[in-house]
Amino acid sequence: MDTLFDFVTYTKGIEYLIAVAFLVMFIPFWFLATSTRAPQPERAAAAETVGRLEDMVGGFLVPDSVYFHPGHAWARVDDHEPDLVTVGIDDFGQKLVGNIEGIQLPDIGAEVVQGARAWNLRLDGESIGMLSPVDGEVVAVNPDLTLEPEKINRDPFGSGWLLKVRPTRKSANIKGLLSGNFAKRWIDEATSRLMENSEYATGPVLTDAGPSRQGMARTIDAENWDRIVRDFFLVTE
Amino acid sequence: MKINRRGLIKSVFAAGGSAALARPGKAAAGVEHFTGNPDRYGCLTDLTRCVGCRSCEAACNEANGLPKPEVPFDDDSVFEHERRTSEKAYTVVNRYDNVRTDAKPVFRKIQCNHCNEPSCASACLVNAYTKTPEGAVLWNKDLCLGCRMCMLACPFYIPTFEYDKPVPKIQKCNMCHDRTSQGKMPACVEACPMEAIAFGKRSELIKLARERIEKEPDRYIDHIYGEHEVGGTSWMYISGVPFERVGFDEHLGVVPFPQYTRGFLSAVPLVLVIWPALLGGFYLFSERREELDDREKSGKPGERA
Amino acid sequence: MNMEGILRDIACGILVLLALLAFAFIVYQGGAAAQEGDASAEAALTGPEIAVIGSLSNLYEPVTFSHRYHTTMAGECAGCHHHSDPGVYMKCGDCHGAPFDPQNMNMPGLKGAYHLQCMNCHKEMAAGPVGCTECHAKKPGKE
Amino acid sequence: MSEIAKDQGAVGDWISEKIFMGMSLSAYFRKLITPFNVIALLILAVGIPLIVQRYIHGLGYVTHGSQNQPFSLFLGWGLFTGVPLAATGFIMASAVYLFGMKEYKSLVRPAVLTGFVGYFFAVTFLLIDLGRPWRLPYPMVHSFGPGSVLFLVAWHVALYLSVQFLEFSPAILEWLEAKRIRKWALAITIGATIFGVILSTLHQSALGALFLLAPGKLHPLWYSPYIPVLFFVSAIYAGLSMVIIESTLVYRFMKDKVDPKNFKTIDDLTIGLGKAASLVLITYFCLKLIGVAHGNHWHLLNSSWGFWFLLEIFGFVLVPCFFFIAGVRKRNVALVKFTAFIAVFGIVFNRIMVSLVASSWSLQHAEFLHGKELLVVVTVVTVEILAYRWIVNRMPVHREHPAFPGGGH
Repeated sequence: MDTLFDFVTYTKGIEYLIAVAFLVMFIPFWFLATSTRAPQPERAAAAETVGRLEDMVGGFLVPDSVYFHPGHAWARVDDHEPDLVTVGIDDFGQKLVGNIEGIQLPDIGAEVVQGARAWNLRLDGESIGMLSPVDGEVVAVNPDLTLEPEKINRDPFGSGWLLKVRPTRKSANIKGLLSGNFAKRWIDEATSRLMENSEYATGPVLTDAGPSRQGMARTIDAENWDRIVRDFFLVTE
Repeated sequence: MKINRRGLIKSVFAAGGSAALARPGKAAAGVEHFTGNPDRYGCLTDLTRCVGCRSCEAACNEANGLPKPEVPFDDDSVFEHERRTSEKAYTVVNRYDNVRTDAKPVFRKIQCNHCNEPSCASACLVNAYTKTPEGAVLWNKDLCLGCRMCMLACPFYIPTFEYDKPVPKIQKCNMCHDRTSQGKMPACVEACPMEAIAFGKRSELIKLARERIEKEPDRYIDHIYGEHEVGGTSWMYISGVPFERVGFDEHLGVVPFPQYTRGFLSAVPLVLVIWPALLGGFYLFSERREELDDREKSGKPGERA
Repeated sequence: MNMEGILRDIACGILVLLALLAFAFIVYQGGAAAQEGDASAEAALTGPEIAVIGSLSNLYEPVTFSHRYHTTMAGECAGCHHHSDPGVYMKCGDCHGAPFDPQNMNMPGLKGAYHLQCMNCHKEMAAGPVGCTECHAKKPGKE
Repeated sequence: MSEIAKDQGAVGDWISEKIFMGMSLSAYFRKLITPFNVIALLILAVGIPLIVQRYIHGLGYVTHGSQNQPFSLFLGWGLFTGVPLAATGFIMASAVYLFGMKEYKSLVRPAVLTGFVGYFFAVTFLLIDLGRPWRLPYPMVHSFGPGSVLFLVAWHVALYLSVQFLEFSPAILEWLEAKRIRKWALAITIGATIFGVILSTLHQSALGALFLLAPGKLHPLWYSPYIPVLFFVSAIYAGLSMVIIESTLVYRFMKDKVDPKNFKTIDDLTIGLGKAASLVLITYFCLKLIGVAHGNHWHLLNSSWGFWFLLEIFGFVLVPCFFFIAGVRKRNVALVKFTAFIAVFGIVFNRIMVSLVASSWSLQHAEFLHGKELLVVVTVVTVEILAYRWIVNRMPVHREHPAFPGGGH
C-alpha cells in the first residue's frame, strides 16, 4: 500500500467489516444481556418457593430471609425497598387452604396491626380472615391478585405477595415473629399438629407435585375444614 | 496508603514521558508517509516553449478517436475565450497575455494532472478510478454509475460527463495508457514540435525541471507546479510567468485530498459500534422507568376482588 | 543578479543586432539572386546549398532548408553544428534521435532540436518564418 | 367481515375494499375529480414526458449540463434537501421507543411514513439524476469503494429505506389484515429503531461530508470540517419541523382520516416538538459560528456571500428558534406551526446553497435554475404528495385499524 488512497480504502474496508460483525453480534448479545433481567423477579421468587433443600421442612418452604407470624402470614424487608415490608401467606398456609378463589385486601392507606385481622381469603364460599404480621400503613397491594389469585398458591413468597406496609413499630414487631430455625421448628410442630387431627397420614396430601387443589384442610375434613384453617390462622370467624 | 491526586498524576506523566523519550525514533515511525510507485511516469509541460500550435490537441483527438471539433485545430480564433476540456476534447490549449514581456503570449495546455493521491478516486463509491503503477489515473467504464461525484471532487475540474448521451461516459485524459504500455509516448508529447512536453519517470522530470530552472533563472519562475500541489501530481509544469496569471489555481494546498474525508470516515465505525449500546441503554433506561411508574401507579387503589 | 553579466549580454546583443541589420539590408537589396552567386566572399563556408529535411516528415511536407543562405547570414557554422570539434560538421540526426533519453533528458529529440533551434533563432532575430506552414506545407489529406 | 368476502373468492370485493376504499369504481373516480387532482394531472402531463425524454436524449435534455457544476436540482432538492426532511422517522421512533416519550406515539407512524416516502422519492430523484441508473445496486453488490463517503451514503440510504419499510410494515399489514406477519413486524420495532438511528446519524452527516472533498469549491463560510455535524444537527430540527408540518397538513386537509382522540392531543404534541426544535436550533446556530471561527473567515462576512450566510444563520436559524420559544411559552400553536415552515425553508435554503450555489462560488460564470429541471422536480414532488395521500387514505396511519386496537406500533 504505497499510496494514501490504497491505505484508506484498505483500512476503511477492514473497519467496516469489524463494525458490521459487531452489529451482527450485538443482537444475540443484547438478548443475552437484557433477557436475564426481565424475568428475574419470578425466577428468584420461584427459587425461594421451590426452596433450596435446607429451606424445606416437611415439604413446606421456610426461607431464611422471611419473618413468620404464628397466624401463617410472613413479612420480609426487600433490599430495594428498605423502608417497606412485604407481607404474604406462607407456604404451609396456602397449602392448608388449597386454591384461593379470591382475596379481599385492605385499602391503600389503611392501618394494620400485628395480630389483628387484615385481609380475608375467599374459597369454597367461605371467607377466612388472616392476621397481619406487622403494624403499619398499607402502601401497596399486589395488582395481579384480582385477576390471578392462584399466584398466591404458585408463588407465595414471590409474585404472590399480598401487600406492602410502611411499618410503624418494625423492631418491636420483629420480636413477635419467628425466623430461621425457630420458624422451621414452628412449621414442624404445625405439621405434626395437623397430622394429629387427621385419621390418615398427610403423606398423600403432600406427595403430589404441587399443593393439591383442595388444600390439606379439605382433604382431611371435608365439612368443617374451615374450623381447622381458622384454628391455624388463629382467627375466630 | 493515601495517594493524593497530584502524586498520582506526576507518576503517570513520569511513566508516559520516559516512554516517549526512550525511543523517539519509534514514535516518528507512526507518521504515515506514502511515496507511491517511485518508478511511475509523468509529464512536464514547459510553458516557455509552447507556441500554441495545438498539434497536441489534434494528436489527442486522433489517438482517442474523438469527434472532429467545429473549429479546426489550426484556427487561432479559439484563443479568444478561455476553454476547458470537454467530453469531446481531453486536452485544450489556452492563450494568456504575457505579463513579463508582451512580445510573445503564453500558452497553457490543460489535461488531467494524474494526481499521486487522486481526489476523484477517493470520491468514487464503486472504485471506478485506479491510479496505475505507471502513473496514469484511469476511469473504468464497466463500474461507473454516472453520479458525477468525481467532477465535484476534482480540484482541476477535469472529469467531464456526456450529458447528451443516454448511456453517458466520464471522459478525461488517460495519459495514453495503452500507448505508453506499448513503450510509446503519449500522442500529445510525440506531436509537440517544440518538445514543450517532456515524458519520463516523474523523479527524472523533477530533476529535469530543476536543471532547466537553474540553467536559465531569468527564463523560469522557480516553482514546479504539481511537485507538491494536492499531494503531488504526475503532470507538472514550469513557467516563465507566475502560475496564477496563466489560469493555474495556487490555493489548492499540498494536502492530498483523500486526507480531507479521512477524519469523517474514521468516525463512522465509532458511531456504528457505540450507538447500539448507547441507544440500547436509553431503551432499557426508559423501559425501567416506565416499569417503576407502572408499579407506582398500580399501587394506587387497585380494584379489589 | 550579477549586473556585469547582464550589461555584457546586452552590449554584445546590440552589436550582433547592428551587424545583422546591416547585413539583412544588403541581402534585402540583393534579392534571392545575389544569394546564389556570392559564394566567393564566404569561401570557407561550404556545405550544401539546399538541404531537404524530411526524415521525420509525417503530417507536413519535408522542409527545403536554404543552408547556404543561413551560412552566409550567420557567418559561422557552430551556431547549428554545436557541441562538435571545429571543422567537424555532423548532421543533426547524428546526435539527436528519440527524445527523453533517461540518461540525458535535456537533449531534445530530432524534431524538437529542429524546431527549438530554428524557431528560437528566428524569434531572437525577429526574422524568418515562425508559423508551421511557413516552413513546411501540410500534407494533403492530413487535415 | 373480510374473511367471508375472501371465502367467496370475490377478489373484486377485496380490491374494492382495499384499493377503492369500499366505493364502487365509478363512485371512486367521480370522487377523484378535485381541483388539487386536476392541477396534479396537468403537472404530470407536462413532467412525465420530460422524464421520458431525459432517458432518451441523456441528462443534458433536462439539466443545464455544465461540466463545472456536476450537481443539478435533482440532487440539490431530491437528495440533499429530501433526506434531511425525511428524518422524521428516526426522530419520532427514537423519541417514543428509545427515550420513552409514549405520549408522542400517535405521531410515530405518520413520521415513519413521511420518512419512508421521503427516502423512496430521494431514490427516485437519484434514478433520474444518475448517468447509468440501472447500476444503482453496483456499490452494494458489484464493486466497493470503502474509502469514499458516497459509498457510505449509498449503503445507508438503501438500508434505511428497507428499515423504514419494516418499521412501517405493521400499518401495511394491518391494512391487509395479515395478523401473524404483523406480530413479527412488531417484534422487531426496537431493533429496527436502533438500527434506523445509527443509519440516520451516519448518512445525514455523510451527505455533508461529501463536500469535504471540495475545499476550494465550496465557499469558505460554508466549508468547514464540521459540515457532517452541521448536516446531522440540522437534520434533527428538520425532522421535528417536518413532523409538525405533516401533522398540520393532514389534520387540516384529511380530517376524516385522523383518529378523533388525536385531535385533543395534537396541540400539546406540537408545542412539545416546537420546544425540542428550538433547543436544536440554538445549538445549530452556535455550531455554525464555530464553523466560521474554525477557518477564521470572519472577514468574509461582509461580502455578498457573507450577506447570504448571515441571512441564513439569522433569518432561518435564530428567528425560527425564538419564534418557537415564543410559540411554546405562550402556547400559541399557530405560531409554532408557522415557524416549522420557516425552519424547513431554512433547511432547503442551506442544502441548496451548499450543494449548488456556494459550491460554484469560484466559477466565473455559474448556471443555476434550468426551467426543465424545475419542472421535473415539481412533477416528482407531485407524485410524492399523491402517493403519501394514497397511503394515508387507506392505511391506519393517523388512526387505529378497528381489528387492531392500540395500534401496537
